Amino acid sequence: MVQILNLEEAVRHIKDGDIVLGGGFYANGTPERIIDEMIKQGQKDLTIVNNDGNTTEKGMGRLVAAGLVKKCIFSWCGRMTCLPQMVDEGKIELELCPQGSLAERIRAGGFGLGGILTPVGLGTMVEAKWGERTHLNGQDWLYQSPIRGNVAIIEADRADEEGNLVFNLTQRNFNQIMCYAADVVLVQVNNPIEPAGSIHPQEVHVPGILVDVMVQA
Amino acid sequence: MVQILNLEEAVRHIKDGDIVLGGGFYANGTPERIIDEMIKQGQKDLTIVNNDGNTTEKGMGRLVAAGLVKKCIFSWCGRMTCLPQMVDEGKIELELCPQGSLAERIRAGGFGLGGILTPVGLGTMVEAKWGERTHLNGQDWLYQSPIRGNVAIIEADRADEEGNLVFNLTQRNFNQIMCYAADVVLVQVNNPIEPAGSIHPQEVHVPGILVDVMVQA
Amino acid sequence: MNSKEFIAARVAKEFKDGDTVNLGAGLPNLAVKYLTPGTKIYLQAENGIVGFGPHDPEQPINPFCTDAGENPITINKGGAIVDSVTSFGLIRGGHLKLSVLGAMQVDEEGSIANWLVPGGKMAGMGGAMDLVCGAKKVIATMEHNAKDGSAKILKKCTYPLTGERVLSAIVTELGFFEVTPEGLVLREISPNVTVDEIRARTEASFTVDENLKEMTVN
Amino acid sequence: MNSKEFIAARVAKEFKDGDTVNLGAGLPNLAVKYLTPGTKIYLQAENGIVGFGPHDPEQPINPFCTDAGENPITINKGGAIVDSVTSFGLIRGGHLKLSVLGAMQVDEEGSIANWLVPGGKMAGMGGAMDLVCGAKKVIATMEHNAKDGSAKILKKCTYPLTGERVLSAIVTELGFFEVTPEGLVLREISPNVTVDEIRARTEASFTVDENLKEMTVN
Repeated sequence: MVQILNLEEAVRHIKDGDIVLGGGFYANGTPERIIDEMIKQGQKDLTIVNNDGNTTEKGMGRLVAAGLVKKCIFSWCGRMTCLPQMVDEGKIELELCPQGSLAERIRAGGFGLGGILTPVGLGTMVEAKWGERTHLNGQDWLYQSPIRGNVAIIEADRADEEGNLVFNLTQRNFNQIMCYAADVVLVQVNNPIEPAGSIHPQEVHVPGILVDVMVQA
Repeated sequence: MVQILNLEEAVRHIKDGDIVLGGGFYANGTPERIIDEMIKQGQKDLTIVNNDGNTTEKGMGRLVAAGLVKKCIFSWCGRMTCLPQMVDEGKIELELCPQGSLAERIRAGGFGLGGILTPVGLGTMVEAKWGERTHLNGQDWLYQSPIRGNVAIIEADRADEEGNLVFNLTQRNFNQIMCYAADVVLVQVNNPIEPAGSIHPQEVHVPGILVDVMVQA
Repeated sequence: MNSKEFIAARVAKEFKDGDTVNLGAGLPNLAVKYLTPGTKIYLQAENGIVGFGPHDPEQPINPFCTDAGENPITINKGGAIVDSVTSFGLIRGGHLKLSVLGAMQVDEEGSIANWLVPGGKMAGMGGAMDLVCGAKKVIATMEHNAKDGSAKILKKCTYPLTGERVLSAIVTELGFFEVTPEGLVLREISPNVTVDEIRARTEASFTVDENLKEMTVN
Repeated sequence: MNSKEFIAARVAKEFKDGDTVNLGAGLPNLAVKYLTPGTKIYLQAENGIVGFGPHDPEQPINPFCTDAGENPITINKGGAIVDSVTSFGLIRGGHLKLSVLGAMQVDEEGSIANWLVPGGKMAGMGGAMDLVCGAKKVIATMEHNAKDGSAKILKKCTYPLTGERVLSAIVTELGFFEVTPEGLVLREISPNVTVDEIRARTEASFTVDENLKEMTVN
């Protein structure tokens, strides 16, 4: 059942060395208040999984700038100007994954599947470095492994007391699927948490049973 | 772009020998008006993919009773009392698939993936007859191939002129995912088709670009 | 309380506050009746519901609001609807605390057979194979012996399997068995039955918990 | 009209009424400006939108309503939002009629490289590898030659690939090439350029359509 905690207590669920799935596409949908508090508490040696890291001033990239991250799994990180040099110097590990495959791998982790079989990335560096060519059903596919997190940090627009979430338009992006793929799901809720029953059951984007901790932003 | 047709014109999109994905869980969510017209038009040698077939009086099972089906892919068919004997007599082929794997295989077909890797069915008849054990990422998984249809027949509660669909509670079941996995998607809409803009973009269950033909039920 | 009700009532003691639970048709479904007052569980159904209860007879029936047995239901305040793909993502992905199923046979390796009698009609497995893979805890429930008295807890299932090495526990009217990596362990025994009697009515080997408790219900 | 605008305007002629289209940042995005009046297309964006247009400056900006470049947008009446997983299901699953991308190199096998210069910064492929797999038609757009005059339509790409044998067509300011199983075919040629001139500026082999047309824009 979902707990409503203050920011400090909520972020205490994150531990050194955790794999942290971070929702958001650039700044849109990234739980900035949770990231503020992570930097304050300073959990380190994190692996972060995010679409793009955004920048070192806003978004998951702030955790990299703060020296808390040992590995990033991103589809793109062109705005994180500091990252390529850090990777070259061996200070941080970077795994790149095509955006749709990244989403699908997180889903596989959350849906109890053994990974994905996709045409995307065949014959590219993704096959060479992070995938495995398999032949099934008469065709070649790129196998990529599932991704799960110890923690997911999520931003939502609305939530009810049961933890049901609704996102505001494109805020949804990776936030929805990441709620399935982590042991602990921490959600920053941008609007006042509503009583159970205020969200119609067929308009729920994430069922509340997936949410562990909510923080009122 | 979606067309709004009368029932007869709509069902003319189905051809002899087609693979037909049928939405619904028992009677709930099954497009009965489309099935009525299929029986009238009599397209034959169909392969039907459905959760359960329901009965020979209501649901996809009516197509079997009408002699129009050469193969069924179901997760369960305990209400179709005529089926086991027809299978024994070689009049019809029956492929059984665990319910979640069936949904996931249809999704793989619609999402451009090479199939599924699941723990479900390992060591069972599903592995022996309809799957393939694979070893990936240090673990055994059951590989099952994607499923696609020539046509999907779908029931929806609401639709707008752009083909966006909303389902009524558990009517959603297999209807949502089947819209991704067929060359032609035929939808029976139970309420009057609404102008574009009447369904909020974040409450759409199926984006209209997936829908080809709507019939006003 | 007959055997089935007794088994169901014992299963209900496994429900902890906040658990998400899928209950198979028949015996497992009876367990809801014995839920400890003050304990709230979220019932999940294969056709895509999280958080429902029985239909309120004072309300009209909505034919589009049914459970996996096509019974009319009431969605709880704070309940949610998902599609079939997501419903099984919840089931297979470890998001259910507990799945309770009826069984025809189970064995000492934790395998279960509950979908097909050899030579019987091929009616399909429905969601049963999915349900035994993924829930944090999978409990098989059944009467201890078949109507002809033969054992149903076997060394190895002889019927086509639903799942291989998937069970956490087996509950019959005679006792509560935990499935451990070392085999079956009898943790609780019913009143008025002896371990020797259970051994006589069970083909599988099992050890007896040194703190064997009486199986009681609320 | 400069080269980029000319290329974009030619791409726009590929848009048919009702098409769902994903346009990459930069040059591909310019094509919207040249949409034939009366033709309606559905723009799709990787972050989960179907059916949008540019932000209406008279409306307030919603920071939760942005495209894949984080630009504020307007969702059309009848538009829909999906999550990232579903967005790429649409892309990879053949639900887009057309994906238009910028390219650094393309080759006569229909491969494309557009995400990494050897020795350059590893900024990632974003959604580009997904976009080149799955859309019914994939068009690469670019200026015909690099700034130093070197060829960008090669026998074989030398930069790390985005996708292998994925392109349907290549559009530059000099011409429109279709990628066929037999190799590149020049279908249209720009005014004021000759086939010989194109050959001189192209490393890849190509054949010339016997009904070669002039490349014109609306």
